[in-house]
Amino acid sequence: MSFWEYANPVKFIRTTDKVLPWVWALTGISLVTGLVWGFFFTPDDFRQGSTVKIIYIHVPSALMAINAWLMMLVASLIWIVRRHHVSALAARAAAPVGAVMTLIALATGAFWGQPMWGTWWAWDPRLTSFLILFLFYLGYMALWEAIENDDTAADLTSILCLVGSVFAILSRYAVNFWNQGLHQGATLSLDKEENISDVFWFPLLVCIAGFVLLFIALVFLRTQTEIRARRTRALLAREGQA
Amino acid sequence: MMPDLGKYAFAVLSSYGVTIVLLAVIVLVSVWRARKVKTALDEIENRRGS
Amino acid sequence: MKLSVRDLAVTRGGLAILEGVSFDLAPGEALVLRGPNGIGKTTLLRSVAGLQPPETGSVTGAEDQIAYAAHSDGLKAMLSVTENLRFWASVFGLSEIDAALVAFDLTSLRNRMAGTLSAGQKRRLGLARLVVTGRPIWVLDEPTVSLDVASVALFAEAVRGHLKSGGSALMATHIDLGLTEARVLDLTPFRAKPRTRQMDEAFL
Amino acid sequence: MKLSVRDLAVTRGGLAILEGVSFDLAPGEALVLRGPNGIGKTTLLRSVAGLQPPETGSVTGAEDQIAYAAHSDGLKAMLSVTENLRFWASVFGLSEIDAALVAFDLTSLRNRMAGTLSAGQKRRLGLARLVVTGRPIWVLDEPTVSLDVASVALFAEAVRGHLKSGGSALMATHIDLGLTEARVLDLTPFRAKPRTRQMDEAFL
Amino acid sequence: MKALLVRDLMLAIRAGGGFGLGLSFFLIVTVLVPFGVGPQTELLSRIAPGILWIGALLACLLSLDRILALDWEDGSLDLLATAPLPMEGIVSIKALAHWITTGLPLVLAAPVLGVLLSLPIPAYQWVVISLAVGTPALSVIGTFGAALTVGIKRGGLLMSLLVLPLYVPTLIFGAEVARRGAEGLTVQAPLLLLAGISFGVIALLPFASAAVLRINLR
Amino acid sequence: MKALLVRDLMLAIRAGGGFGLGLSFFLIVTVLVPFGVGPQTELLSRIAPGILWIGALLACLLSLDRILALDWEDGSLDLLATAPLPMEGIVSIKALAHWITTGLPLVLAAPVLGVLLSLPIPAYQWVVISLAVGTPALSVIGTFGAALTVGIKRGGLLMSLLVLPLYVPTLIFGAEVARRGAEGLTVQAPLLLLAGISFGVIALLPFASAAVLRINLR
Ligand code: HEM
Ligand SMILES: Nc1ncnc2c1ncn2[C@@H]1O[C@H](COP(=O)(O)OP(=O)(O)OP(=O)(O)O)[C@@H](O)[C@H]1O
Ligand SMILES: Nc1ncnc2c1ncn2[C@@H]1O[C@H](COP(=O)(O)OP(=O)(O)OP(=O)(O)O)[C@@H](O)[C@H]1O
Ligand SMILES: [Mg+2]
Ligand SMILES: [Mg+2]
Repeated sequence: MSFWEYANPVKFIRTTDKVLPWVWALTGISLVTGLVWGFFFTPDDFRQGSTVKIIYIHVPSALMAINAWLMMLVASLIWIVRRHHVSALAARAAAPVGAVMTLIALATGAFWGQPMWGTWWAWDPRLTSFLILFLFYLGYMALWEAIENDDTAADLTSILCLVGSVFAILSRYAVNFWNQGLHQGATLSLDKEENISDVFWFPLLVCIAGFVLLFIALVFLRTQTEIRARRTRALLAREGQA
Repeated sequence: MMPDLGKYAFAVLSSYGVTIVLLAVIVLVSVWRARKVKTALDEIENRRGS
Repeated sequence: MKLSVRDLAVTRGGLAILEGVSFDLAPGEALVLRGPNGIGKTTLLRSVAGLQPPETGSVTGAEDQIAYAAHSDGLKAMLSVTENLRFWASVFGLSEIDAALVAFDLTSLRNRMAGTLSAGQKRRLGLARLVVTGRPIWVLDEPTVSLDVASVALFAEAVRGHLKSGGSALMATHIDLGLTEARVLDLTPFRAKPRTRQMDEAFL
Repeated sequence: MKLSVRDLAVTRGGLAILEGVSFDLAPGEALVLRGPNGIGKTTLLRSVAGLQPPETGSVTGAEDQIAYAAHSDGLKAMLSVTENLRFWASVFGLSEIDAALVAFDLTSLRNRMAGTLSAGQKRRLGLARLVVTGRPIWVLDEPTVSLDVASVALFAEAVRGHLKSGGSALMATHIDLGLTEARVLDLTPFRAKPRTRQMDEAFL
Repeated sequence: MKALLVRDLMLAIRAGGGFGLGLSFFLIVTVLVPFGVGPQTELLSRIAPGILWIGALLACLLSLDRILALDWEDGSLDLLATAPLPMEGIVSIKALAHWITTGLPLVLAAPVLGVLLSLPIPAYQWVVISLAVGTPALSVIGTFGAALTVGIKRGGLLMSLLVLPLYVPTLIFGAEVARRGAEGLTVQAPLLLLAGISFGVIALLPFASAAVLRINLR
Repeated sequence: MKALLVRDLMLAIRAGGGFGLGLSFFLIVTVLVPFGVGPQTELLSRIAPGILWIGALLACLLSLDRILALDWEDGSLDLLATAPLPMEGIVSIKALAHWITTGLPLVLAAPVLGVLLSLPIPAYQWVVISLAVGTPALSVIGTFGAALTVGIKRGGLLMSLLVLPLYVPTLIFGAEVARRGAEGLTVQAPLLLLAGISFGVIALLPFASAAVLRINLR
C-alpha cells in the first residue's frame, strides 16, 4: 500500500478519525505534564530568575512556527507536482495554526524581553524575521480567503508559498546583515541546547512534544473540516444545478 | 502551591496566560468549525439519502 | 486547418456544465451555437479559445489559429480607434488596419477616443479587431450585442468575406445574425447530467 | 402621473446629439425608442432619468417616479441574488422581493453569488431590480441584451404586468421585444444639426 | 440609509472586500520603517508618534478608492442617485462605513504597533485618543476626494494627490497631540483644534461631496 | 512585444493614466514626514535615507494594481493570452513599463526631495544609485503580486499585504546602501547584494508571474 492512498479524502478522513482521539489524548497528557512540570516544579535560573519558565512555551512555539511553514511548503510542492487535494487542503489547514504559533512566540518573547532587555520589542534579527514570517502567514491566509475557486486558490497559494519561502530565507539573511553591528549584547539567550541543564531540558522536551502533537491534531482536524466543507460545496452546487 | 515568581511574576504569568488563551482560541475555533461543517454535510447527505 | 472538438466537457465554478460536445469546423464554414441563458456557451468558447482547460475531451487545430472576442471588448478608453486597432494588429504581427475600419464603418470615427463611443460603436470596434488579427478562426461570444440592424448586416458581410477567404467562424448568439449559410448547433441536449467535475469527485 | 418630454435637446462630449424630442408617456403606456447606433438613445434616457441635465427643453413628471436600468446592472458580485435584490428594495423603502424572483425565474438561483451568474442570468437579475423598486416609470436601456428567447418573453410579460398595474415604460432597443402594444419612436429625425452646445456658443 | 450601511459593511467583510486590509497596511508600514531608518530604539521612539499617524493616514488613503469607485463602475451609483436617498446621506453613510471598516481598526491597533516602534509609555493614550478623534475627519475628507475623482478610471493616485494636502491640518494637529503626549507636555490646544476640524468637516463637507458627486454623475 | 510596451507607456501618459502620480505620491510622503515627526533638521537628516526609500517603495506599491488589473477588467488580458506572445514576455514587458513610468521618475526625483529632508551631502549619490539598482526589483516583484491578485476585484490592498514582505530584502539592502553612504561608510557589500537580488528576481520571477497569471485567467 502506497503512502499516496492517504491523499484520497475519504480514506484520509477515515484514518484520521481513528487516530485523532489518541493524538488528542497524547497532546493533552504531554502538554499538561510539560507545562505543569515547567511552571511548578523547576527552579529559577540564577540570572534570569523565574522568567526562565517562559522558555517552556517560547521555544516550542518558535519551533512550531517554523515547522508549520515547512510543512506547508512540502504540502504545496506535493500539490503542484502530484495534485493531491488533501495536501493542498492540509496546507490551508496548517496556516492559521502556524500563525498562532508565531504569535505565541512573539508574545512570549515580548513578555520575556521586558524584564531581560528592558524593552518589549527590539529589532533583533531573530525577532524581526519572526515578524516577517507572521506577515507571510497573514498574506497566505488572506489569499486563500479571497479566491472563490478552490483549485485556483490552491494553485496560487502554493506558488505564493514557494516564492515566499525563498524570500523568507532572503529576508533572514538581509535582517542579519542589517542589524549586524547593532545587535543587542544583552541577549542572555541559551543559544545552544547543551547549555541548558537537565532540570530545564526535560520539561522543555515534553513541552516540545506537546506542541508537535497539538499541531498534528489540529492539522488533522482542520484538514478534515476543509475536506468536508469542500464536499458540502460540491454537493450544494450539484443540487443548485439539478 | 503557587511557585514564588518574584519580581517577574507579571512577565511569566502573562506569557502563560496569553499562550493558554491563544491555544484555546485556535482549538475551540477549529473544533467549533469542524462541528458546524460536519452537521451541515450530514444534513445534506441525509437529504440526498432520503 | 480544421478545428475539431471531440467529446468536450466543460465546468464552471466546480460544476459540470456541458458534456459530450463534438463538432468540426472546416475552413469556409460557420457554426452558430445556440441555447438558453446559462447553458454554457461562454464557457465552451473559452475552452475552445484555450483560456480554460477542458475537463475531458479534446480541441485540436486551435493552437495559434484563433481570434477570440468575448463579452467585453478589450478596448482602451483613452486610446483612439486607430490606436486601439493598430495595437492589436501589431500584437499579431500585422500592421494593416484600413480594411477593418472600412468593413465596420469606423472611418469617420477613426480619431475619436474609444471611451466616447456609444455602446454599438464600441462593439463595432471590438469586431474590427478580429479582422486585424489575421487569424483564420474567429470565436465570437454574442458578437451583435448592442448593434443596430445596419451594423448587424455589416457584421454578416464581414463574416461572409472572412469565410470566402478560407477562414471559419464559431459564434454564440441568441438573435438572428442573417447568416443563412451557417450551421446551427443547439447546446441544450449536451447539458451535463448532475455531477461535479472530476477534480471534486474525490470528495463525493 | 404622466411623464412628458418637451422639445428636449441633449449633448454629449460638448456636441449636440438630439434636439426637438417631445413625447408623452401616460400610465399604462409603453414607448420604445429606436434608432441607429450612436444616435443618442442612452444620452436621452439619462436625461429623462435626471442624471444629466438637458441642454434645452423640459422633462416633467419624472421626479422620484423613475426606476432606471442602464447598460450595466449595478450588481455586487459578492452578494447573493436575494441580498442584491433586498438591498435595492430597502433603498426604495420596500422589502418584498419574492414576486420579482418569480417573475424573472430566479428562484432556483436565489442563493447564488451574483458574480457567478451567466451574462443572461445577470441581466435577468438586473431587470428584477426594477420590480422591487416599486417605481411607476421604468426607463430601460437595451433591457434584453444577452437574453434568450424565453427570457425575452418573461421580460415582455413583466412589462405587461407593470403596465396593467398602472405603470409605464420607456425603452431603448434594437431588437424586437414582442411588445406589440408599445408605441415606437424613431429618433433618426431628431438628430441634431451640427452645432455646439449652448455653453460653448459664447466662444463662437 | 441603514440598508446602504449594512450592505457596505457586508461587502467589506466578504471575500476580497478589504476589511482588515487597511489594518495590515498600517502594520506593514510600521514594520518597514525600522528597516528603512535602522533599528536604534532611541531614534525609533522619537519618530514613533509621527510614523503612527502617517501610517494611519496612508492606510486610510489606500482604501479610499473603494468608497465610491466600485459603485461607480458597476453602475450602482447611477441607480442610487435615482433612488429616494439624499446624496448628502449617501456620502455620509459611505464615509461612516469607511471609518468603521478602516479608521476604527486602526485606532484599536495603534497601541500594539506602538510597541514595535518603542513608543514612549505616556504617549500610548494620546496616540489612541488623537487617532480616535482624527480618523473620522480622514474618512470624511477622503470621501470628498473619492467623489471628486470618481469619474476617472483608476483615479486612485490622482485622488491621493488631491486628498493629501487636505489631510495636512488633521495630520499636524493629530501628530502634535501624540508628540506632546509622548514628551509629557500639555495637549489641550492641538486636541481641541483636532476635534474642531473633525466636527467642522463632518458637519459641512458632505454637502460639498454630494455636489461634486452629482456633477460627476451627469 | 514592442507594441505592448509602447501602448502601456502611451496609456500611462494619457489623461488619468497615472504617469507622474507615483512621483507625486513620493513627493507628498516626503513632505508629510516633517509634519508627522517634527521639523528638527538633525532628526530629519538621520532618517532621510530611510524615508526616501520607504517613500519610493510605497509609491511603487500604489501604482502596482494598474499593471494588470485594468487589462483584466476590460478583457484585454484574455485577448493577449490568446495572442502569439509568451506569457513570460507579457509580464516582463508590463514590469518594464511599470519601471519606466514609476521607478525611473522616482530615481530622478529623489535628490530633489532629499533637500526637503536635509539629506546629508555624501548620501545623494548613494540614494540615487541604490534606487536605480533597486527599483527594477520592486517592479518585478510587484508584477508578481499583481498577477497573483488579478482575478480579485480591487485586489489592491490584498496585493500590498502579499507584496510588502517580499519587498523587505530589497528595502533593507537599498536603505543600507543609502544609510552607509550618508555616514561615509563603505557600501560595497549591500550594493552587491542589492544588485544580486535585482538580477535574480528579473531572471526568475517572471516565470512565477506567468504561471500565476495563466492560472488566474482560466
Ligand atoms: C531573555 C530573553 C530571551 C531568551 C533567553 C530567548 C531564548 C530563545 C531561545 C533559546 C530560542 C531558540 C529556540 C530554538 O529554535 O530552539 C529562541 C527563539 C526565539 N525567540 Fe527568544 N528568547 C528571548 C527573548 C525573546 C524576545 C524578547 C523575543 C521577541 C519578542 C524572542 C523571540 C524569539 C523568536 C522569534 C525565536 C525563534 C527564532 C529562531 O529560533 O530562529 N525571544 N529564543
Ligand atoms: N461559480 C459558479 N458556481 C456555480 N455555477 C456557476 C458558477 N459560475 C457560473 N456558473 C454557471 O455556469 C453556467 C454557464 O455559464 P455561461 O456563462 O457559460 O452561460 P452562457 O451560455 O454563456 O449564458 P448566457 O447566454 O447567459 O451568456 C451558468 O448556468 C452559470 O450560472
Ligand atoms: N466625448 C464625446 N465626443 C464626441 N461625441 C461623443 C462623445 N461621447 C459620446 N459621443 C457620441 O454621442 C452619440 C450618442 O451616444 P449614445 O451612447 O447616446 O448612443 P446610443 O443611441 O445609446 O447608441 P447605441 O445604440 O450604440 O447604444 C454617439 O454618436 C457618440 O459617439
Ligand atoms: Mg455568455
Ligand atoms: Mg446606448
